Amino acid sequence: MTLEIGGLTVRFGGVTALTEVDLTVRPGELVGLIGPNGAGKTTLFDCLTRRVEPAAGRMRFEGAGLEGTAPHEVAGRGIARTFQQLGLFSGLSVRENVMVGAHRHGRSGFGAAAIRPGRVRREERAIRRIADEALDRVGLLPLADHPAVHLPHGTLKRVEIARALAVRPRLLLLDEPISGLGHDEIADFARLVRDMHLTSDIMIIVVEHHMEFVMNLCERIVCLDSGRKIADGASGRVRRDPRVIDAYLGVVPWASPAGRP
Amino acid sequence: MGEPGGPAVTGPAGDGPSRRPPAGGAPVPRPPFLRVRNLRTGYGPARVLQGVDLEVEEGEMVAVLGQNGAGKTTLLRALSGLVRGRGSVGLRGTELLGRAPEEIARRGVGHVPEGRGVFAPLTVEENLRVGAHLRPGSELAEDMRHVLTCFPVLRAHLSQPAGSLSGGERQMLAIGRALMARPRLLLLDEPSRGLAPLATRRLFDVLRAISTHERVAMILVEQKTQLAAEFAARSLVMESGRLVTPGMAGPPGDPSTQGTRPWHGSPPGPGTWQGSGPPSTPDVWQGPGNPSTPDVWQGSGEVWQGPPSGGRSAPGRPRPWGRSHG
Amino acid sequence: RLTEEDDVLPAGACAGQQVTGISGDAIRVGGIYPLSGPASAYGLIASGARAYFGHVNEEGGVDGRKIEFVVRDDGYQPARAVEEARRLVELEEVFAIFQTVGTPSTAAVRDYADRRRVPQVFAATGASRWGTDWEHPWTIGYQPSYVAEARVYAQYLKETVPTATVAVLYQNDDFGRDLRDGFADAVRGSGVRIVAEQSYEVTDPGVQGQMANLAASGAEVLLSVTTPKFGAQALAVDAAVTSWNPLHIINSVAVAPAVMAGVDTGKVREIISAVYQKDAADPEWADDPAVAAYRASLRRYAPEADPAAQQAMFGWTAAQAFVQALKRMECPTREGLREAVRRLDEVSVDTLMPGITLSTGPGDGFPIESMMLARFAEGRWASFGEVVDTRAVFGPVRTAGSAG
Amino acid sequence: MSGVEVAGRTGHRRLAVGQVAGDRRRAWPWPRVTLAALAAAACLVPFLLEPYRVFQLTMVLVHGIALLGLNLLVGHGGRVSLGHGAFLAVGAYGSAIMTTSLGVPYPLTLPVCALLTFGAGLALGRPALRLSGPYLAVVTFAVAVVVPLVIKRFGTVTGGSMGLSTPVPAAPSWTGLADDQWLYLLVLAVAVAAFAVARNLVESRAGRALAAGRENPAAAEVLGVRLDSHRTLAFGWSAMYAGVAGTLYAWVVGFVSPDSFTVTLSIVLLAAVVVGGPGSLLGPLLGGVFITFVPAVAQRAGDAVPGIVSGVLIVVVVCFVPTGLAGLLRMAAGAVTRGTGRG
Amino acid sequence: MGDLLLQVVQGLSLGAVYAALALALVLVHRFNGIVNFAQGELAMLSTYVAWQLLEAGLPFWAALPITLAVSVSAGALVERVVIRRVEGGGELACVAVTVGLMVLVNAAAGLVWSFAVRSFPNPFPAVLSFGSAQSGFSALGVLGVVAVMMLTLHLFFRHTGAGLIMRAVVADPVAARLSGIRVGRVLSLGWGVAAGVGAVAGILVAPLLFLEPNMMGGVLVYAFAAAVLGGFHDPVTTVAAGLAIGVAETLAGTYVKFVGADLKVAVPLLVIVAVLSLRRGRAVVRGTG
Ligand SMILES: Nc1ncnc2c1ncn2[C@@H]1O[C@H](COP(=O)(O)OP(=O)(O)OP(=O)(O)O)[C@@H](O)[C@H]1O
Ligand SMILES: Nc1ncnc2c1ncn2[C@@H]1O[C@H](COP(=O)(O)OP(=O)(O)OP(=O)(O)O)[C@@H](O)[C@H]1O
Ligand SMILES: [Mg+2]
Ligand SMILES: [Mg+2]
Repeated sequence: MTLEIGGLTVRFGGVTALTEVDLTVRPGELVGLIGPNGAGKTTLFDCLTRRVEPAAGRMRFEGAGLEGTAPHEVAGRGIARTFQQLGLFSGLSVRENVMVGAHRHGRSGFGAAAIRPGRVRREERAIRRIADEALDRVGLLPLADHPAVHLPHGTLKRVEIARALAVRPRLLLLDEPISGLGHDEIADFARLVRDMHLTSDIMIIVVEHHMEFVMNLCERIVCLDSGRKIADGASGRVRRDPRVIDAYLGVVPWASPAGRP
Repeated sequence: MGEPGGPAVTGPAGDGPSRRPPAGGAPVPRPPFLRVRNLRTGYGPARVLQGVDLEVEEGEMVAVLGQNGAGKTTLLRALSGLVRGRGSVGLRGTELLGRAPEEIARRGVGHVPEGRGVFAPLTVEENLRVGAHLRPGSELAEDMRHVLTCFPVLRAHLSQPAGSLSGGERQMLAIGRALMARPRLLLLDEPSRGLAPLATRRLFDVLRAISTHERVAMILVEQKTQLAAEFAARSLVMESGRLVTPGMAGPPGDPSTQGTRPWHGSPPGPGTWQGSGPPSTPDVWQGPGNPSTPDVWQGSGEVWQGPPSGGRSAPGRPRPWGRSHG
Repeated sequence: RLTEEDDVLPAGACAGQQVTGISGDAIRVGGIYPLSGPASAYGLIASGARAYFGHVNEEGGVDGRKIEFVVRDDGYQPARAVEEARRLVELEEVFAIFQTVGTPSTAAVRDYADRRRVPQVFAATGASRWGTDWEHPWTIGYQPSYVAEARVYAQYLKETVPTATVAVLYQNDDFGRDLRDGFADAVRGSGVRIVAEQSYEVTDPGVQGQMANLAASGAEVLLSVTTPKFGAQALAVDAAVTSWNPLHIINSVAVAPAVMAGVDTGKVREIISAVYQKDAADPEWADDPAVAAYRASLRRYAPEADPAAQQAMFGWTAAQAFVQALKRMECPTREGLREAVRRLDEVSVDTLMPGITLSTGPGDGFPIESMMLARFAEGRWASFGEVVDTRAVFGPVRTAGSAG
Repeated sequence: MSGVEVAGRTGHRRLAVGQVAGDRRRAWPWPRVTLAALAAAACLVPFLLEPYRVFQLTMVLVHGIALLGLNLLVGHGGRVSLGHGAFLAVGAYGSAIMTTSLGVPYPLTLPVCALLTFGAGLALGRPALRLSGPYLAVVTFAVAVVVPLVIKRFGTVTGGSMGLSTPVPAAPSWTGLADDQWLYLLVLAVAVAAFAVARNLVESRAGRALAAGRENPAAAEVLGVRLDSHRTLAFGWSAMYAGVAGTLYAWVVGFVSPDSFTVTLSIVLLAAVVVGGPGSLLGPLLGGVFITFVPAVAQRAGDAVPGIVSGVLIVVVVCFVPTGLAGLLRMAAGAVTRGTGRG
Repeated sequence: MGDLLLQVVQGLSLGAVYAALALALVLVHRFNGIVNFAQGELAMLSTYVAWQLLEAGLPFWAALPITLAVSVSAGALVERVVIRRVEGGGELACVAVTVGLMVLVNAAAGLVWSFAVRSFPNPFPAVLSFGSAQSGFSALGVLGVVAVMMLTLHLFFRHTGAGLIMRAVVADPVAARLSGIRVGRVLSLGWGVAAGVGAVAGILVAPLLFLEPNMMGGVLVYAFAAAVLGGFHDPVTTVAAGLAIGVAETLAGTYVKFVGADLKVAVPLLVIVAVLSLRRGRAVVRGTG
């Protein structure tokens, strides 16, 4: 029941965005994925959600390969992601956005929807409940009917996270979830993630450049640089790794606890 | 119009005019480089800016902070003409309000918007060339070299469509493109968003260098308050549609001030960013006069402590997030 | 049930007949024309008719009744024609529908007119089915049928060039097919042969390609079954292609003054058409009192219309025929009108060519069946030869689609 | 607690209702009462108005049905089709041929034509929807150009350019209704069903997925939406609506001909969707009103005026009221509610 | 053989006209990124202006520049007043607004000039001998004008910075403004120049097809076909496609019996569909938008 990535290589024309990346994530793990800009973090997510075809390597999730999965089947496998640039449906309301996230919890298509038998109605109610739960979790229930446009950036980010939660994923890929968020919101979001992490077996991979956030939240951190994995381990170790410092951090964040109370 | 709408703010560089003798030796004091008076705007019935006053001098970097949705982006959009405002915005004495964005841009205002408007189908190089299209062709090569030294990452991607860049690369391209026009005033909407720590630092170095050497005025909206505080000459807070100086309502970092929760609630200490490790660039990471308050982000413990309570959330206001997960 | 709201005469010889839209001093008449859309050139017909009704009203009306003419636009779409017909009949309560334009619109309205028992008189279409359709007595056509016109040309060719080879350019709809088929029928068994055929769609931009193909046949005669725009294009091609110089027969629908003015007719061997009404642009009729009255009224009641336009003259003439029919009603009722238009007896109309009259009767649903040939020379149409009465020469028209 | 309060707290300033498409906030506090009143009015109308007005309203409903379908594709699916007149033609001709040549009783033609056009829509939708934006518009435009020609081409079946007359359904004698009233009620019933189905679709999982694919295909796909099949099905359904409308059209008008289904019809349909309000449920009905009444009313002002009026109306609505007449109505409703101090 | 040549020449002259209108479509698409359904009607309007000037007694070569000037400013005006408002409003809005313009302009022209067919003088000598076939339609003259326009546009796109600016404007008008590009001018210029090219197309087509408000309706379909074949992008391919369509259409009527004249118009349309289904290259744009 793990995510195993082995020898993953992605090329775009002449550019190699990922080179033989290996990564194993176990249930209940919360992994921080860091690396300089253009290191290939988003590309890794794109591979997992089947938006990019790897040139080589394998990806197994819960014992089955991901290679043959069509992009729209990824959610059905229990994988959800957020997008680095907002990827909301701006013509829909906030709730509808999140309900699309719960798409995989229903089965009815056009035909059934047209006549709307009891089964469909129950399903709709279930989807709505899932959506409302997710919205409640991020505190957006009161705004549920507002169109998902022209809201502050931070609010929209939360909608997106609620949408990913509505998938009820077993693997959650968060691509810079807190960029553009204010400090409070970061704290709240960290609490949310931590809570999820503690109460369920969900695997979470977070890409973030916000060091305090990542270092505090994730026990394990993976660092990519120019498509290669250069570090993988406990956060304390990784942040002192000279290669990581060199390529990414520049300085060691609070390397020495000496000055602390 | 009078200024009861908000405190007239004069930053530390308020005595800027005296730096250069007024042209023609007239006794009239030169107006500030950028003077915003009672700027009001909104979307439809929603009023967002309710009388913003601001003065920025050449070469000065002003940070605008504020709560999510406070209207920081709207302020920049109003300055660059993307939304229509009322009041007055004078740039070196010329009124900008009412002018089209392109005319404002031609007067030397560069705006790197929140949405990172890069021209997705165009290559990186073409994007940069578009940025420089108003400049004499002879300087193109030099400007290009300059921007590529500022953002060396872009060099490897010159012929790649901008739409296929990574988030951070796009960000750098957007800023690079704005720099290509050699603006006099640069409006940056969360420039550090999506940038790696090292890249952020480099970016701010670059911005500082440009602002000091080329005397480019900058208004930058930032969420990373401490970063802004360290680089910017002044930090202002957007609050109920007005800009206020945090110092006036209470010193930065003083959690006692009510109603400005994002600003005061944020950990102002640079300790989070910079340990006592290699003090390689202390000037970068440590703004003058900013006491280190490293208690916020406990690097050692795994417990998320969060910022000190009290200042962050006004009493009686439920926090929107994570309520059931204490 | 349908007529429950309609007024009927309570007593007398005409008892039980409908008198909706007609009173002692007024008759309400409706017309449906394509004032907009692709066929809007035919909108001029309404102007001509309006001018004539104005003229009649000025002179005291028909038996003391003033004619109110309500014009509606169908944009040449059958569905809208039905809608407008219903509007005219049910809302405006007209006495009769005087003219619908085009075969599709006429066909669309026909069933409705039949159900409501409203006369649909002198539809502006030459399809031969109106004259042979006995199941819809409320609908009647007006102009010479396309078949009749085709017969005139066939007759002329048989007499003058008995071994002619003919190339046909026709519009691919009922109009084009009716005329082409009529021509093919009429020349069957003679030495005149059709050697090439090309059709075009109304939506086509031009007929240059078709003309190039026809030129390849080298036929001696070109029969151009077209509407004005395409007829003009065909003439222009004929003028330009020097290697092919056929006798150019252009059907009467296509003849328009502006068209002829623009063509370098000197380069075309001979242009022939058939006519049945006077041409206001022709100096021959410059002093004709009928044409003078037409010009004067048109200027007065429809100043926007060009008097030289065939369509305006067409509307005028048809309106005149309609008034004649009204005068001949035995009962001032819809039924009376229906009878009157089906019992026209050599009724003359002063803007028709001399010698051409309107006649209908049992077994004859075609008001006009005679035409004259005309040749285009020196910028004008000059009629020549005798009036050809096609019914006399070829017998009654029979169409495949008709019941009778 | 009210949304306004939350908005205040989180710094959100709320948008006015009706300003953006897809806004699902309730603007009108008495939906049920209004709906009941409307239903009652709709049922009473044929007994109150002149037959001609009844006929006009019938045509509004027929157009409304076609527009509901087109709106499903254009408004909800975000795909521009300039070829829906073709499906109308298929439905109308299907019904006309079945009743006249094959002697099928008219009520039967409705489901048959619906299936037929659904199939046609699927068949066309599959390849066509791969095309993006303007290309789809151009291709469907091409279809709209070709269909009347094809109808003419197979004149032995279709009656060619002469068209086909079909019997107008007569009211069964037990109803005691006039034919017009009967037809109106028949069409009304179909329209209500069509409306209900459209509403169900839009507010279902499938409908949301469709809209999601319109707004952001990549994100929708990651969330498990099968874009291809959703879009193709939407095309099929929208074609089916057009087919049903075509069938009803043949019943109501009693005559079909190629000239009834030219490109102009397709263009007018698209314009009506935009004027009515793309992506709303009320929009198609308003669009039907637009199609039916603008030419009829504007004619009074002069011959060429209908074209000018429709053109100006389209341009003005697109430029100034992107949410269409339906959006305008919602805004008005919002204003009324605010005025009466509710909501 | 002579027949074939004659047909080819006819086809070329018609094709050149399609190509001219297609060039206008391509221009608008490249400047503004929208497909202009009103292009044909605007061209028709310009032709009426020219006709009116000629009626007033102006010589052809004096009327032409005036017409062009009027068309260019009218095109720019339309863009400024109408199109500007839907800029960035999505494809549906763009299609709808140009369709609305099409309806409007057609009706207005009918109101002003009536729907009567009018002849339009041919600027070129009427008869040209072309091998064994002789043909009017000044096929060569039309071809020459179209070739000149095509080359000008080609050079303009290829060798000036304007091409880059235009692409930037189409890619993201707001970002282009922030870069100081006078987007409004670029867009107006696009419409203006396109209207000018359209006017030339109209003036070339009017002597062949005769002048009436619905003159361009049929031409537009073929012009679309040509523009699609040219990918709404490249003037040279567009013109080549226009010519090919003209010739193919003429020959198909004769040599492909099944197609016959009725379905001839279907030929280019089938070509469009075929080409579009074959070419499905997607732009490399990441992210989610
Ligand atoms: N379609 C493409 N063609 C060429 N290069 C590409 C393409 N897509 C991505 N790349 C390159 O691959 C590299 C990896 O990109 P990726 O988005 O994965 O980076 P990232 O780690 O997410 O960076 P960031 O932190 O800036 O978001 C980048 O250098 C990018 O320019
Ligand atoms: N186009 C718009 N239409 C209507 N309301 C808008 C629009 N854009 C922004 N708003 C509203 O205006 C307010 C201010 O937004 P703005 O983007 O300026 O905030 P901000 O301070 O930049 O926030 P953030 O931290 O999210 O960037 C918000 O409440 C937002 O909902
Ligand atoms: Mg990334
Ligand atoms: Mg912002």
